Amino acid sequence: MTSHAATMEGGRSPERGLGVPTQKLGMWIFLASEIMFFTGLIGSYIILRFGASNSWAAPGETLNVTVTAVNTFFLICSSVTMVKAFAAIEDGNQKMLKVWLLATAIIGAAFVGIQAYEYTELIHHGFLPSSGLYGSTFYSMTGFHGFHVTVGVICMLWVTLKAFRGGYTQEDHHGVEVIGLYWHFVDLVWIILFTIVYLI
Amino acid sequence: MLRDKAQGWLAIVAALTVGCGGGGDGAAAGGDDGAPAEAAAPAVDPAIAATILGTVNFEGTPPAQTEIDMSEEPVCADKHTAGAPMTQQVSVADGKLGHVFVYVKEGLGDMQFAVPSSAVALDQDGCRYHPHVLGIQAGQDLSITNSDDVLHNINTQPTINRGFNVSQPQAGMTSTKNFRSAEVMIPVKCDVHGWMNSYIGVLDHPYFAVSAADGTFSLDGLPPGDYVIEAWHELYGTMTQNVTVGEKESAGITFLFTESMAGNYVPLGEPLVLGGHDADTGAHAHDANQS
Amino acid sequence: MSEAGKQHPRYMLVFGGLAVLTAIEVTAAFMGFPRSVTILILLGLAVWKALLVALYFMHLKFEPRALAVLAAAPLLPAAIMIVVILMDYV
Amino acid sequence: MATITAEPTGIAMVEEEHPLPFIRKYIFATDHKIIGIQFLFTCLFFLLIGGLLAVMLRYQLGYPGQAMPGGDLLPETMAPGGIVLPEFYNSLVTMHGTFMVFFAIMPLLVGVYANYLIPLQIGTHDMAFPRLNMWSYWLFFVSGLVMLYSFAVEGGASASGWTQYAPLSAMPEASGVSTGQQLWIISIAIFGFSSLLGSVNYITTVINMRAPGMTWFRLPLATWSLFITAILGLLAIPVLTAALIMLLFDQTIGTTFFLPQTGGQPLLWQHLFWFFGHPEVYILILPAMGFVSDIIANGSRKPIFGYHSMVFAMVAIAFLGFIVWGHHMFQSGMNPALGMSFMVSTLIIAVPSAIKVFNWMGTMWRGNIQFTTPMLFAVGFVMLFAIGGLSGIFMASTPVDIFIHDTYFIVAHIHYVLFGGSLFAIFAAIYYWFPKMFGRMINETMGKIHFALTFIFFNLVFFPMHGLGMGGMMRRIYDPSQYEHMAGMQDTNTLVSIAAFALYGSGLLFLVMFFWSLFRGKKAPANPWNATTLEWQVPSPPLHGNWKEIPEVYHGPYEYSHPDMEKDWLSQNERPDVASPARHGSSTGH
Amino acid sequence: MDWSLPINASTQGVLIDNLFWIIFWMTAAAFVLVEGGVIWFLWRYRSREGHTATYTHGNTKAEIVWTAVPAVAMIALGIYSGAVWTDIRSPDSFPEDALTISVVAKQFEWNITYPGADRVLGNDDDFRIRNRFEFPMGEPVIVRLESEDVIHSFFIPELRVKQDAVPGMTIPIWFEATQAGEFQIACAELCGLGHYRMRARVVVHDQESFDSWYRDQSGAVQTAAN
Repeated sequence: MTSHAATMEGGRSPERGLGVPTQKLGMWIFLASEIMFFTGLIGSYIILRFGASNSWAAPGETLNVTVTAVNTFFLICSSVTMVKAFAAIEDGNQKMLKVWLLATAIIGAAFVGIQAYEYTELIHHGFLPSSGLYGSTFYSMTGFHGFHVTVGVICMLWVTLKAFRGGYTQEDHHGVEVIGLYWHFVDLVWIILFTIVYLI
Repeated sequence: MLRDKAQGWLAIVAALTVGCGGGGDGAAAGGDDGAPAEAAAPAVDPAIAATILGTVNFEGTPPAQTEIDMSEEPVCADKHTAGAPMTQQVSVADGKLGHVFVYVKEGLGDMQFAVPSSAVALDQDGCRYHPHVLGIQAGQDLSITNSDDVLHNINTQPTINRGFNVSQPQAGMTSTKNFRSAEVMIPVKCDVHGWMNSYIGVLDHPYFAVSAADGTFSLDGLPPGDYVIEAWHELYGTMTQNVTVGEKESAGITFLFTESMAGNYVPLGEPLVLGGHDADTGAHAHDANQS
Repeated sequence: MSEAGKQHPRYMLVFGGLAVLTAIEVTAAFMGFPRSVTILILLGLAVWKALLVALYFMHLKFEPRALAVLAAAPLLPAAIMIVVILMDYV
Repeated sequence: MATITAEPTGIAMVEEEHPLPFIRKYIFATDHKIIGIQFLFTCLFFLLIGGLLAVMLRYQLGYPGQAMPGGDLLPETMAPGGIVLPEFYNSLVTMHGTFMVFFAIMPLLVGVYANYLIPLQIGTHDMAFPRLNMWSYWLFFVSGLVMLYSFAVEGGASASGWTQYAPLSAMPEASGVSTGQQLWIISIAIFGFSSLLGSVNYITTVINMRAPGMTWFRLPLATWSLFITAILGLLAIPVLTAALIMLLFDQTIGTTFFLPQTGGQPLLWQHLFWFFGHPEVYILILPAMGFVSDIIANGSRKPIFGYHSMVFAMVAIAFLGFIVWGHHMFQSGMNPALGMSFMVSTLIIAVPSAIKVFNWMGTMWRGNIQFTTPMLFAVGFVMLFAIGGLSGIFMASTPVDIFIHDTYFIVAHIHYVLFGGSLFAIFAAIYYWFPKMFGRMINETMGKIHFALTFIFFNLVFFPMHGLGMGGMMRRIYDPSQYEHMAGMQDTNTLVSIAAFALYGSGLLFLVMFFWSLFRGKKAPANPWNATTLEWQVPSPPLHGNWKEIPEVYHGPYEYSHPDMEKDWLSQNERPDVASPARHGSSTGH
Repeated sequence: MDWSLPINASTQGVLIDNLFWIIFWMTAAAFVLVEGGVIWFLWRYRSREGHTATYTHGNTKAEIVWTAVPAVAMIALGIYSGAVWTDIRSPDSFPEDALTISVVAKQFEWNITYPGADRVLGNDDDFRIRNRFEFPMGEPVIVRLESEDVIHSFFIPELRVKQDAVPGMTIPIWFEATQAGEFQIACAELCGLGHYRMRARVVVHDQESFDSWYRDQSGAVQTAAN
């Protein structure tokens, strides 16, 4: 819709669309709906906690902020390795592409692992999804974020594999960019989650 | 509940994998089919069979029975020509207590008993359950009939068994159900008529009875031995007695419930194992009963 | 796209920013400011971090405006949803 | 930007050379046309199911407590001796709504025609992501089967209404349904993902893959509507998915989002559901509006009246659609002040709808109206949608809604919009594009008979429901005779039921005719309706890949009866021989 | 079935019915305009020998007219409805010291609790009646709606009253009956298999008969207490 200007003046329009590669555009549109999905979860949390004014444990009381802070740092790192990988292939540097992709996948896996550890600890201390609204919202939000990371890791491994097969070139590396967008989005969601779930 | 959930997840998996095969097969919705036929019973030789005869006495004044307002349910109200219907919870006639479920709690060891082919009847007539308290063997058919031309729903709330909540919108409708495992007692209610309630005692042996209006009951055809007999009442809780019967003997026992026992803890759906009460399930059953 | 390829945004700088901001967040959360202040600070920082990721890591800064608009579009209904439902409770 | 169209072109051309094996061509197809046709057949099947459920529940309402003919085929738990049980009736109501909304109307509009039309109308070879497109269909298929399967599990199918109001839907002990309920949730969640894949595809395709010269304001309104619909779906359905997940957790792992005992909020479910649900309503009507616009312009041999305002009206509806959801909740215990603001936004959204109706009339005005079957259904749409829109004003007004909320007045309204609106448009679309899809014509006479029957019986079924609602008959009532204020309504209910059976009958007639024409209909030319949009410029049915080379577009989509032209239509890719209608095209409206 | 609303027995019913008929006539006019127009066009501009369509892309003036007219109508309607809605539902519209009765819905019955002699809910002279809702005419009544299990809806057609009863919430509504008579509470929100007959008797007394009835009931409570 925003590209009327570009295409409105009659006759033929040499430049169609947003001037963005189709795959990237597709991913962005997919992310748009992901935003709404997390809004559903996070919104419910906000409403249940602040709107309906239910009592909530103070930050750090139930949840182990330190561990999660470290985990957050990991996720940020993985975002950096991801952009590094993208930069590498933009420069046509196949070797670094592989290295950075692999790093991203591993750090991502580590994130999931630490979250799993966190869950087991919490469950051990009797904090369950059935522990009132706090448990309900906490596990749903972080759980679904974790699910997204897991999916991300799997795709990442796939992309890495393709990279090792030399599937990406300096000219054509949409795969890397698209998975990157998804990865950063998951990171971005975590930034929000970490703040409103663990710190506030 | 929990069983529901587990079962739900199974179904989820099923649906996602096999689900595609699904569709028309309505029969699957039939629900409970008969319980697995149990090992043939070691026939209790009638020659030596013993009997326990007993009475349930009551001391004190029972809570006043209150009138049930059926004015909004003429179909039922009209059936109570002899005076307005009263709450059924406690039936005391000159010192005798009815509606007490008496059964052999311990002493049968691991004897197996055949499931009777005859069905136990539960009738809904005049917006009342008949009988108010009944016993049935695990796996035995329970045939529920609606004799009123109004909607009744039969909502069982077991703790151990899988409950059901079915409706009978018309007179003459019958549905046959059963319970797979022993459970004392299973509350039954009709959500359309808040006053309607009943209790079903499920056992895996045939030695149970419900005290009649005159407080009497009898447990027949018992193999000789030592038994723990429990009497259960929906308001006054439980009492147990130890009885020993020899060949062809018939022992007599009496239970005495008193006014002061009102409000005692009434066990529901507790697993029938030696070692008695399991606080958790007890409490759980209690909640279930409240809700 | 065309800007990228030769020289890249200073990713490491952004990374440093994110790390520092996270550290500040965690400390700020337990500084014992009045609750409202804490919430304000934390949300501010979170948004800042989110923007860093979106603009640099996700290259929105270097994409056609149209794409940025498209990416931001869902935020409107999202905001409407949360705000309006909250209005039902306060 | 070579990348934009390069790779689909590649695919198309390659596949032109060596044809695909059957399984990849027709089963796991990636060709948008085949996928569209797969959707068509699947949805017609679900439409049949949904209708059958309606017939059953109408039987109970028409003849309360009487044994339903053939009802004894159903298991004891549903209809002992053929007498529908209340709990089964609730399942019928729920599943009728579910199947019609999610598995019939919505995919018929979007799944079928977004897939089939968009690439043809914007002049490209295929969707942006053909493989995702295939997934979108097969996920839809699975979700439908899961939903169907839920009838067969113990406790039966979900019985808490298609709106699944918590806590009824979250408490098996209250609804008597546990497994069926969970299957419902899972099925719709899968469905949501399928339609997400679809939306991504449609939006990307329309944005990036339009033919040269196909500017935004040269898009046919059908494509416009499908594009906007895709955006609505993209943003609304994920919210439902999130809500469904919370509901599923409440059912299975003991969370308490919607269970008040620990502070959960039943109303939160309604907010989330209707935040999805109201855009959903427009998902169900916007494409219909688009199709009808194409067909009315074609049937009146006249450019659409006020093309731009048509587009802006749709955009306005789409946007306002996100801020009116509360009008489903006026009596729900929502803050009354909020009710007020929702009423205002709701009344405002009536305006763009009115604009569209008047524009369709404007299009017919001084036209040269052809009485083809598609045109008849399109005009039927306008007449019935108008009624549905007007009855909507009653419930938009909060005080009146106090009385008619949850009565048959609402049922009448929703069916005038969904059946009289969407489904009539779907019939119009099927008749209109059938020749293109299958290369054969549907027999016109039979089509007209089908229209007449549908139109008459539809009104016989649903118009009296306004009266029932005014009398205070509630929705989802198993046996109205239970209430004094509904005592006098049985005759009407019986009449409605009989008409409903007849309506279902005419539906079956349509199916017969549909399949008959599929094999026996006479061969269709490329452009049987002398239409102007691009899909009519390729053979019927179009070849795999649609275009030998991408067409070039010179003007707007509805150049009918141009004064300087010999023939009364000028297709979008035709270079105007005399004066350039393109100038008229771009100087439309404002 | 006659095409009319049930008899109206409440003050708010008057407002609602008026609004209903206003909208009815507005929409009736629009209905005639649209359907009439469509049918007229169908006949007038039907395809026939020597008849051709006029080539036009629209007319801005017309567009403005048929945008403005509905807009104005809707805004007017919105303002009027808003006023009525405020009279009925806004918290400040609630009458002072009205008889306050608690109605608790559960599958599938209505439990009505009356405040007893002291007309204050929540103390031991309250008395509870199942499926029977009695109150005087000519005096505003406040109902505090609650639900024990799922969502039900408190609907008395003749009083033009409808309000969902939501578990976990206490929702007050008020109304004033204008004539005595017997009606029914109907549940208007799907609440399970018994939904279709979740009904209760409504008895609107004139003042005296209500007082005597009320005295008997609360008297009964007192005696039961001692």
